[in-house]
Amino acid sequence: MKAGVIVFPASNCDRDVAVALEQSTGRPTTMVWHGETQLPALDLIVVPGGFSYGDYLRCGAIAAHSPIMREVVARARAGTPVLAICNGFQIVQEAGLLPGALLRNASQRFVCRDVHLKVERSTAPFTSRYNAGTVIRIPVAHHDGNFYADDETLAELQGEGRVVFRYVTAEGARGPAANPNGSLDDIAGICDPSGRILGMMPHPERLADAMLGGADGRAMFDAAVEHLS
Amino acid sequence: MKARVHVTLKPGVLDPQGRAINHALHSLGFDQVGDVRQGKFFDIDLGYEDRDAAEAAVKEMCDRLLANPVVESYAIEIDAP
Amino acid sequence: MKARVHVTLKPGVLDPQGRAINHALHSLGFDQVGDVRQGKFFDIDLGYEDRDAAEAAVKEMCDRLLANPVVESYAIEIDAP
Amino acid sequence: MTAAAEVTPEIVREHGLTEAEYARVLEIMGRAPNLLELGIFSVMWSEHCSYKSSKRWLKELPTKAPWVIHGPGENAGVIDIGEGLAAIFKMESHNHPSFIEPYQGAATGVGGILRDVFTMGARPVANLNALRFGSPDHPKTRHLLRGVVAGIGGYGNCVGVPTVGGEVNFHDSYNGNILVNAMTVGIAPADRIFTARASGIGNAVVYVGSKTGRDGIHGATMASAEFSEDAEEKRPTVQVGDPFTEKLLIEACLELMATDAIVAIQDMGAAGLTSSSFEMASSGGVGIALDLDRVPCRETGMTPYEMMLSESQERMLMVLAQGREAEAEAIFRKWELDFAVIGHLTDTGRMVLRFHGDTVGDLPIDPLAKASPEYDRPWVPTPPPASVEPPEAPGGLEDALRTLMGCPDIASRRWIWEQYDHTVMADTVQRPGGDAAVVRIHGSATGGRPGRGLAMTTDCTPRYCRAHPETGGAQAVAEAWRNLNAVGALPRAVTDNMNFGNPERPEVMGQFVGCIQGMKAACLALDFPVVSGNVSLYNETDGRAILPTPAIGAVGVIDDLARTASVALKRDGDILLLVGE
Ligand SMILES: Nc1ncnc2c1ncn2[C@@H]1O[C@H](COP(=O)(O)OP(=O)(O)O)[C@@H](O)[C@H]1O
Repeated sequence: MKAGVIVFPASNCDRDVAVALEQSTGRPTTMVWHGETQLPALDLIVVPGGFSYGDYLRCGAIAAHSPIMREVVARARAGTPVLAICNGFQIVQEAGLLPGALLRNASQRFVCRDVHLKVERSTAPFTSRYNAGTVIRIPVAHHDGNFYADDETLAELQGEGRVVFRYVTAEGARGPAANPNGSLDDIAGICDPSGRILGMMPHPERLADAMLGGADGRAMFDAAVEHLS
Repeated sequence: MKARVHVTLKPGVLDPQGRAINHALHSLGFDQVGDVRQGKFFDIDLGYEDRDAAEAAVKEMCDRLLANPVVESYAIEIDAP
Repeated sequence: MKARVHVTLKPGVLDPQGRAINHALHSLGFDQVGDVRQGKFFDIDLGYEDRDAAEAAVKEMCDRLLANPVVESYAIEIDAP
Repeated sequence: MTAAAEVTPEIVREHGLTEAEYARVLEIMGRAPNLLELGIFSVMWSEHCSYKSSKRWLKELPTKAPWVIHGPGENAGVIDIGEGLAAIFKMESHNHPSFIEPYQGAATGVGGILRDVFTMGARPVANLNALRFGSPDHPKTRHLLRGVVAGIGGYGNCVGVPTVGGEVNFHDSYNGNILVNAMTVGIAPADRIFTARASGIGNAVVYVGSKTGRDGIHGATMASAEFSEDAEEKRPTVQVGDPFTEKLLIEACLELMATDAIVAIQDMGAAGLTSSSFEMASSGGVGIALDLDRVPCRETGMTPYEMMLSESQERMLMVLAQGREAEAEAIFRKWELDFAVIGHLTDTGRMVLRFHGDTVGDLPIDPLAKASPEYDRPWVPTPPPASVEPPEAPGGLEDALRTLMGCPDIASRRWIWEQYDHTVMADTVQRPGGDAAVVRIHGSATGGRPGRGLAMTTDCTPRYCRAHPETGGAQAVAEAWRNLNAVGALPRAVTDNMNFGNPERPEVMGQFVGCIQGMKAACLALDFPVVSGNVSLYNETDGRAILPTPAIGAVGVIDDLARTASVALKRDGDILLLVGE
């Protein structure tokens, strides 16, 4: 499988996710500079976390207009899977690939900690290695991860089973204590109707190696390799 | 020519910043303070000669970049002080 | 009564946001755009009857909380739309 | 030379130079300096840049060991960590700016220390900090703590360097003078370390990064001037940090450093263009001619004085090898940064500044950079502490424990470190909350055997330092050593940040001397050299000094990450052992 990571000015999880991808794919990850207008042939596109353009104006807003994003949108619409993490989630939302918006955390503070996620949807290409209902642990690190959508959009996401991850406690219970940012309906990640475009605030690449204290995130990269190779 | 653009969260979207400021003002003793909403604004210098052209361009800037239509609305003033 | 407060960076203070927005607008093809400065504003509902009292209170709010006098300046409008 | 604005005794005083110092200026110049030249002397000879009160004592610290590649004197200390790699680290204070504007003060403190480390060729891999605030119930403490923590996070999180550790204490001696000490650790190939040593007559002197504005002019002298309650008036001297630009600058510099185009490089820290250009020229024994018309400016009408003294952030100065300008420029343009050739090296040993076709300044380099004033300030030893009897545990052990756990100096710091991204870079093996943080050495990117790590910590207990400076200084070093040891690391070297009151007061100077002596004894005993550091003096408000606070940062090496230890208790039934005295 050939995976590519888009690099924007001040992306800062580009290397982290490339390392996690290489661990699962066993081959080098292609890094694509945001100023490019062409994408190489890729089986998976990752829009990584970070502070593209310093989060100035609105998180992800300026990056969404980078030349390469036109290509990313076109490929995504044509069926290439896209994994968008944290700032990447904000960018693809701004680019119109996923609905809703990510507002400032309810606490008004940046939050970095491990969270527990309930896998609500177990499908290819990203979550098929988890059983639906499983609770996994990976970190969040963001200032603007408070998911918002209007009632109609929310109902659509719920009705179509497009909520992929929800914040829960270690025991799997929902509630304010488990939700790190005030997200509506405890939503941590959503997908498009096909499940091929996934946006999530938590960082699977940061706990994909037991040496760092957990490897729950690794299954997402392994699943992608399994389905896209 | 100059434009000033105000961008706010749409009514109905929770404004945690505004609420936090409301609380902070109350704890400073400003008990006459009611609702607080926070927004941002942009002052933009423009090279247009024509007011309508300027306004149209700024509207396009808002739609494409300056505001997020999912959660924000905007208001444009041309030649604001 | 309502107050609207505009807070901006003082002239001369680096405004990285404004610069980034300027670049982004140019790369979208808005080449008539000159300097861009970003600021924030607050709409505050007030329980005062008296305009002067309201203005004095809002001024105090700015000095104590809403603006950072080190790098920002502010402007107050009372009963702004 | 253009007509010099008259330099009056009052202007000299405003520039913080004593009469004796000004007499030396006249001697060195052989004439009266103009205002620009005076400004340059004043920043070069400020306490902050010249270490004039502390130099004599800092020399006593042990700085050598077979694994030390560069000790104090460079932008940061460099040690060999094996497998062809070096760790580069330093700690630096941003105390006064953070008291005036906590968010921006702390943020730009982080930015400055990052630049000290990547300017030597390292990729920054971790940030730490050592913070001291006033009493928790002092009206300013909350605001300051909140702003400082947000500022450290705001900058470090954006540049994508994890903030993995630190320490916080509260004491009323810091009510009017908080301490914000930031430390950065980076990793570089051991055979590719960059220094500020300029060489190659005729080589281009290049300015990169952000444009120069009027910010922080006189910041360096401010940082050395004693605080008084009217400090608020000095506010406009605070700079705004732009971590976005810093991140681009890191990537652009590292990209250029992978080539052999750079001869010397130096960040523009306090005293900006002045100190960076003098330090580069002085350490290389060359002269510099600068054409100030070419300095990228953010505002129109900036004067040479403003350009030379501005403390605008996110800027670097480099000397490039002959003919490499175009290649370097392409890299900086790709990262959307300013790039300008602003001068060249000369063989005159002088700094010659030209503006609008005139020579506006002409100064000898070494007398400013090397022969700056040095004082052996009078000091008195700190009287021995009164002996204290161990108090009865109030209300029994359980209550005592509860009281301790709730005390601000011991209570959980989770609220702080959760605002710092401590997992970015995906190499954090031990997060904040333990004895020392552990960061994996990123094997695949930099070469070297996988599975190795660096441990790092910051430590100091100021109340010990006040009770007995020698013991307090030694204890801070020993605690850092133990914290590294406790996670399974081999402790290797120390950086420090000496925060004290007014050195012109013999009691304060005595605290400084005592702490240095204690640190020295501990470093010698532990084979734990000091490789970099920073001194912050005049930390007092209205004549009342802070507790003596020699913050110690330390780094150790872990050869096998599978064999580290952490504080977490692992299993029911495990046995707890108490070792040591
Ligand atoms: N300012 C800070 N930034 C990051 N981590 C911190 C900070 N202050 C404290 N910590 C973390 O909290 C833990 C305990 O802090 P503290 O009690 O101050 O240190 P110590 O136990 O060394 O005296 C340590 O793991 C430390 O790394």
